[in-house]
Amino acid sequence: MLLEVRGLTKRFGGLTAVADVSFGVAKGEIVGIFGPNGSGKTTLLSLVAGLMPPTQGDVLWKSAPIQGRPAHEVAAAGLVKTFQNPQLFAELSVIEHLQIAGHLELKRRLGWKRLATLVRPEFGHAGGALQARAEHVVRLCRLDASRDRLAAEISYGEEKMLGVAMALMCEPELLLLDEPASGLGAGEIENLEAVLRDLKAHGTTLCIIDHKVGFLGRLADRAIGLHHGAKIAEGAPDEVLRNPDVVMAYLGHSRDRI
Amino acid sequence: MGQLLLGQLLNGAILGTLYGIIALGVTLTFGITGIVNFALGVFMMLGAYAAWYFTDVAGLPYPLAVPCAVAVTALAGLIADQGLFRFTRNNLVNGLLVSIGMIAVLEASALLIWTSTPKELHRVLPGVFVIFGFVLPKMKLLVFGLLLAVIIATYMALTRTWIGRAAYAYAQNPEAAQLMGVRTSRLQTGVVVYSTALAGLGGALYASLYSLEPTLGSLFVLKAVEAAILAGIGSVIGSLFGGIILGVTEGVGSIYLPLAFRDAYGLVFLVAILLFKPAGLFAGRR
Amino acid sequence: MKIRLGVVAAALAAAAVASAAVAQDVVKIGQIEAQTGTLATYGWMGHQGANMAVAEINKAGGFKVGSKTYKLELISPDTRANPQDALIQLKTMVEQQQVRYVFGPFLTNVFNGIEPYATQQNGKILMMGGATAIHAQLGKPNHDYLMRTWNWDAGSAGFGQLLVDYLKKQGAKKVAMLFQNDAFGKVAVDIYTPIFKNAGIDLQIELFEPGTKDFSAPLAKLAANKPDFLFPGYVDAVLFDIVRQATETGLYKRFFTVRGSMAPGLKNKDLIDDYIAYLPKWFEQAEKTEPKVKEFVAKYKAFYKTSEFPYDQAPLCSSSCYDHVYMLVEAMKKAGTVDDVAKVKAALMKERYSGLWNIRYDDTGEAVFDFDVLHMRKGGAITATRVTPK
Amino acid sequence: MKSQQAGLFIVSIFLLALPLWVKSDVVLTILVFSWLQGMLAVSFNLIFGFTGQLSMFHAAAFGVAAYATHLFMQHLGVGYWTAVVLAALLVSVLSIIVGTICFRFRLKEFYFAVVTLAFSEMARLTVLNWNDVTNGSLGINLQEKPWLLGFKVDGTVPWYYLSLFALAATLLVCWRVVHSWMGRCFSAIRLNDELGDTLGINVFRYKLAAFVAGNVIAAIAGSLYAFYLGSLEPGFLSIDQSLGIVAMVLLGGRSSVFAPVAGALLLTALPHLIHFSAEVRSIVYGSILILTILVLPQGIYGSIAALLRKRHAA
Repeated sequence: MLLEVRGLTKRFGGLTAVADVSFGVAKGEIVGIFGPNGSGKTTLLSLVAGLMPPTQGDVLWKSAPIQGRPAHEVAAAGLVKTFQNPQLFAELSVIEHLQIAGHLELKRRLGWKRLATLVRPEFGHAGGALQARAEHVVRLCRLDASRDRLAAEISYGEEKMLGVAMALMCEPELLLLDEPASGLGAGEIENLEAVLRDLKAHGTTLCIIDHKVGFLGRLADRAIGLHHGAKIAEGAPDEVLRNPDVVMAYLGHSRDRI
Repeated sequence: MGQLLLGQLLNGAILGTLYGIIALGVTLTFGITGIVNFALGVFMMLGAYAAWYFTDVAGLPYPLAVPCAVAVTALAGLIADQGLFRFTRNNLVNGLLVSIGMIAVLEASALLIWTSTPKELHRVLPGVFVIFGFVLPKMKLLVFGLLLAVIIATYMALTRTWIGRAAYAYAQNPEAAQLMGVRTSRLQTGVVVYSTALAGLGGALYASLYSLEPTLGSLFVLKAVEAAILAGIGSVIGSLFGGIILGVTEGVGSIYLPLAFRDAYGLVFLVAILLFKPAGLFAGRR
Repeated sequence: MKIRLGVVAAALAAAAVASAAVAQDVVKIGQIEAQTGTLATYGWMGHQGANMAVAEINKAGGFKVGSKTYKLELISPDTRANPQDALIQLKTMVEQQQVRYVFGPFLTNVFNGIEPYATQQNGKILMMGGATAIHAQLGKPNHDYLMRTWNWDAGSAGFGQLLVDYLKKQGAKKVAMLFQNDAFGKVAVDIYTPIFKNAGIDLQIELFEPGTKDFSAPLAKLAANKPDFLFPGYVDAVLFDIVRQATETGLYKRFFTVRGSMAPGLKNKDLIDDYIAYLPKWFEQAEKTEPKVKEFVAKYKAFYKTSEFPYDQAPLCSSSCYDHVYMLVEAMKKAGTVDDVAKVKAALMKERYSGLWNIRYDDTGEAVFDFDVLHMRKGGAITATRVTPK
Repeated sequence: MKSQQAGLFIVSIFLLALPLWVKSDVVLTILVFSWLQGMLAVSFNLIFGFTGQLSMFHAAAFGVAAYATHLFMQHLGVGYWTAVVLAALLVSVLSIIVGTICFRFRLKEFYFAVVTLAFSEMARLTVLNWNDVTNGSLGINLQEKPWLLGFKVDGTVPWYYLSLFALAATLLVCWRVVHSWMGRCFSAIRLNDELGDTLGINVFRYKLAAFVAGNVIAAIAGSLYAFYLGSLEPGFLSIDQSLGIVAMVLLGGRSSVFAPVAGALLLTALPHLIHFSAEVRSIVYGSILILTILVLPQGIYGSIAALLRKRHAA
């Protein structure tokens, strides 16, 4: 298992956002986590990515516990998360976002030697490779048209895609995507799907949360259903989607009545 | 020594309400306009000089001079808001610099008009109370009571009236409040003017206790900002307690520790609180 | 041949001097003082007085040195108590405005900031200031340019010793000193600690941050030791508050001050048993008894078009102010030059000036002048003793 | 880019040649102070303008280093430059302590400003009251002048070159840092530190790096300033000093490495260009500050750049 979550629980005061959730993600697969709004999906992802410490439970990354570690360390370990509402650097252009996101890769390549590039920039040949990669990611994510526009000026779909693009710059082993398709048009979703399939083909493991059942159903190898913070189903996407508890959670009543 | 301590607890609390009234202005202004108005210090100075002018020069009785001074300060606040602060909404640093500029302008004007000779109001209410062997001037106690009443009244108004709730809603979520029909620019101007009026009141009452010089507000406003942050910016009742905690820390600190470091005692306390309760002691309370 | 050359050289030199004199019929006085900020009191009064004297002299047609009549010009920028600004201002005066006579500074940090440059100008300028730090530099090598216009607390001609002796006669055994923690506050502690010790009086010291307004804590703390006298300092801005809070609470009834005016004492006269103060001059009284002072007060009111004379600040005119402009003019006349600062200084050192004060300089170049020791008793009755140091 | 380099070259030559034809000691003195204040402004902008942290510790870094340089020379018997290095080391240690406390506890924006102000005030009160060491409020006269390459740096012209060199070095360092991967990390922290965190940027480390680097440059500026002025006083560490630096940066413009120098030049020279009576001058000064902020909210540089961009677009 690449990632193993064991008995993860998060309480905010009296509210339990995530209740005793356990699951695993194996290398190379796409795991879909879905559940209605407020089912604790985003909190679960934030806990895994180190944005907040869990109340209880363990997150094992390659069998080593990482719960409670700061987000940047988690990211450095190869586990990168995108945000549901695009988080961007308003004053910067698209390409600058990708340059910033290339930091981890620079650090991996040069380590402490990257300090030397401050004195002698010609040592920074890694920078050239990173720039090439940024350009590649721009094309991959079909952001070429907006390459030099400021984040504040691009469309919502592009913003979301930029979020994925930045995560890709980190070259993650496991990419955690928080509702990547929400708010996107049909064309944009198709585009996103193509990018994600391409990623999978290159060996990146994906863990996607979404409440859009159809999108996840097409992509995921395995699915997990979440309701009121607790795992209510796990298995092949079709099975899980047919699970009466899941249906109940989504529709508020049994499927029979539809 | 116990008597000394008790005395300083009491005196610190009284001085603290003076910090508190300015801190309240700082808190309200910050909550609604997003700037820390250091110029409240010069409005306090204005209020103090106005109170002195109305009583000792124009010959009004002090109880009448105080509202006059408050009115003058509020008017000055309105002019400053419409002419200057209107353009720095939600820009912390620009607001800070405009306040610094205003301090320079108003302090120099005060120096030009009133010179650096300290002004001292005639005794409004002479006499003292003796409480467990600690001697407390009556006027100090009166000022304490008045400030306490004003701060509590403000608290009530903010929690019980429509306008108060609108202001509070705005501070929590400007967009939602706007959708609900809160008129932003009026609300902001209203709060800025009310804050300057509070500073004017603080100044007018200050004038009955201490001598006046043009620079009196600059140091005071720093203490007020400390108090506001100590309490958690945005909390009305917190600004009162923040002021009192600061006043007591300084008072008690300076009897047991060297007096020369008095200003540091409050700061040490402030840092300690911010580290362990980063949003302030009364965070999340009104 | 040799003689001829000498004659030519002398003639050329004379011509050069003559042309310089023609070009310059204004003598400029520069004033380096803080006129805004928390310690503006000193600079402000100095400027008021010097400005007035300059205007008076010019109105009377200037003054004559040799065959030439000169007018005065006062250049007084505001240092804002900032050494950086003061240094630039002094350089501007010396380099661009041909100022040779500098009044001030009163503030020690400002003096420290301009001292290195001023010392380089030794021989070209004459600096007459009141700053505490000037005292230590008087008479040092390369410091001939320096004179101190205020009298010193300690020493044989000092008023501090005299006042402490007077205090001892009043039965003082324990004195509590409450001073502002700044340059003069620190010096005052250094000066008065040995004086009190020699007099066998117990001295307790507390220093407070400038800007303090509520003295409840230190007053209560000092009172625990039951001192006979409170010795607060040192500007009116804090004296008003200290004396008021000390008397209001009934903790102190006897006071002793070496700076500041009588106003804080008079304001609380019914609660005070003794208020003993050093004052360069008690203007309220002197206005009645000394014609020169009366004339000064009247001229001040007319000049500044005000009905209020700053009685509390006027004593500060004892340093680098009104009298000192007249003294300087007098010295230039006696020396027969407006350019040779060494000669002018020599003339100043010999001068016995009688204006608002009777002023002379001691061997080091520090002013010695007559002053008042005031003793206010309960109800406001003041006895003044005029002291003329030997 | 080429025109920029040419411009930089011309400005450098102009500034280097300036003392050859400007003989006025006053003008050169104003420039020396401007360059040293410029170092402060530029280094402060590294923390504030680029990393987004409103530090009020700058005056403390400046003042502590000024005192420390003198004290190291006096008590350790080391030369000026060694003392400067030691003082910079001391300041970096202090900055690491203060920065660690502030950033570990995630103090942001105004809270950060107030806590750094608190530490700065504690430093000032220590300097003010540690009489035996600092001579307290009376300050210290500095007789020594530094030696450089066998020359004694004494007089305005040598100091002009030394301060200009120090400023140029500061600009070079800051320019390199800002336009490197590290500068990108700073931008990320300023604009959205949570996002930076998830992208693997160690927000704490880079905030601390900016804070320490800025303070160390301020420390060097302090050591130079004190020995140029020839005296030390607790006023070096005052709040006014920190606020003055903020004003310089905002007047100049915080979006550029070079722009704060314009602010420093303006604020240093301005008091000597306006000839009014003291009170009126203070009023004029305050009004200029207010007007600049209201009319040129992005500072002189930002406003000119915006104007040029508009022209370019039109």
